[in-house]
Amino acid sequence: MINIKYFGIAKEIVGNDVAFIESSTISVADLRQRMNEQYKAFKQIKGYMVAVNQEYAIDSQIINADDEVAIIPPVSGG
Amino acid sequence: MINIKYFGIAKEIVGNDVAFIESSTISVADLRQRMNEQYKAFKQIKGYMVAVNQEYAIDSQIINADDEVAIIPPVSGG
Amino acid sequence: MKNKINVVISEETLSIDTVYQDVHDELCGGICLFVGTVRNKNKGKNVTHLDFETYTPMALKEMNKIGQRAVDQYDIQHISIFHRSGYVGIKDIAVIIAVSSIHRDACFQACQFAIDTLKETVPIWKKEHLDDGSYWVGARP
Amino acid sequence: MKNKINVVISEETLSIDTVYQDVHDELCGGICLFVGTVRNKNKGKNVTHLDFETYTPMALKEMNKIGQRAVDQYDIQHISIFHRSGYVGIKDIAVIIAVSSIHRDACFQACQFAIDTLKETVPIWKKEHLDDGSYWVGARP
Repeated sequence: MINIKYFGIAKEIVGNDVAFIESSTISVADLRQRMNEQYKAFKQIKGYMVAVNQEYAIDSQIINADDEVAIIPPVSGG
Repeated sequence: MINIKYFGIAKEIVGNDVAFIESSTISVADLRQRMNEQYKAFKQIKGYMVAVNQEYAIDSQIINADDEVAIIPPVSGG
Repeated sequence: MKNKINVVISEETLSIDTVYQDVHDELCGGICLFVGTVRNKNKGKNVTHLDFETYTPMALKEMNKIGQRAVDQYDIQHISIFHRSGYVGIKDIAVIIAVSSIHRDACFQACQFAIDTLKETVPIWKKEHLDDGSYWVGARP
Repeated sequence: MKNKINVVISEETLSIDTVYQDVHDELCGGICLFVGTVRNKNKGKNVTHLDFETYTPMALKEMNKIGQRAVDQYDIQHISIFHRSGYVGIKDIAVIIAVSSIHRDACFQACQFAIDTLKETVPIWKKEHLDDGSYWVGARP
């Protein structure tokens, strides 16, 4: 299982600030695909980044079970 | 007589913050010439502007007796 | 003197003077501050307040990166970036960035770089509350 | 809301908060401040303090012109320019310029324009006092 943190509009869509996916290791690209299937409303977001261990991750990066993963919808600080 | 205000290094050279020239009407260019003759140390200044009635004046401007005239050495505010 | 980078996310009201003092030293001739405040209108709608959600540890890391890049790219002394979290009312301060430098051009450039980059990279989200609802700013296409 | 231009020359310590409040309103999303302070070194010499001499009525006129040009050239809300006169110690504030705008680029541009122009046009003179003498800054070739 991989724990995933959700923020902003993604948290609203998921209905929680943490959720899980059943997987021990997965690429960021595959994670995105599973997210988009599980939460159809993600399509209404302008897009989102995936952060692994508090760093923005590219699609080819591999996520392992104890990584800190976060879904980062478009940021709007400042 | 025309009263002239001096500031900064010009005030130090003249030794006073106001001095007079014997004239009722004079162009800025002629004023400059008289200043430079009277106060040789003005040559050591990087240059100066002349203000008439609190506005920067060009050399052709005519100064009259009741104008407020000021010698403006290089400014250094801020 | 060593460059100092300081980044803070706070639930409390931000003080301009605190951020100013943070970057001020006797070597600096110029300090540029950017203060971002909450407007009462956005696209013609009345805004009542904002709520900032933060992914705090990552946001602090990204804010530190901005500080480091500013120090690397511009001839500055110190940079501090303070950002609010939680409820922020109209006219209240959402963000303060202060940059000190020996000569002034660098502090302007670095300060503008920092706020521009913060708005692109730092994981903080703004929910704008209007008279008639609320929405996450910039989230929808 | 009408643009507000405020210019002040003061013998008293300048307050950043005062100048900030002066330009801050609920329409503004961004405020850029420039704070010019006194350095303890200049060209390797130890500076003990400064003395500012001002041609006050003309300086205020020129500062107002800068404010007016800033309002004409940039999409800003308000601008305030405060300058010290008299004795100013190390680390003390010589000048504060604050500019508010709805969108932030304009306040940076206008603030930098204002300080750059102030240093060129406003009849204020700085005498720098060193360990071993004093001189009028910029006066000699």
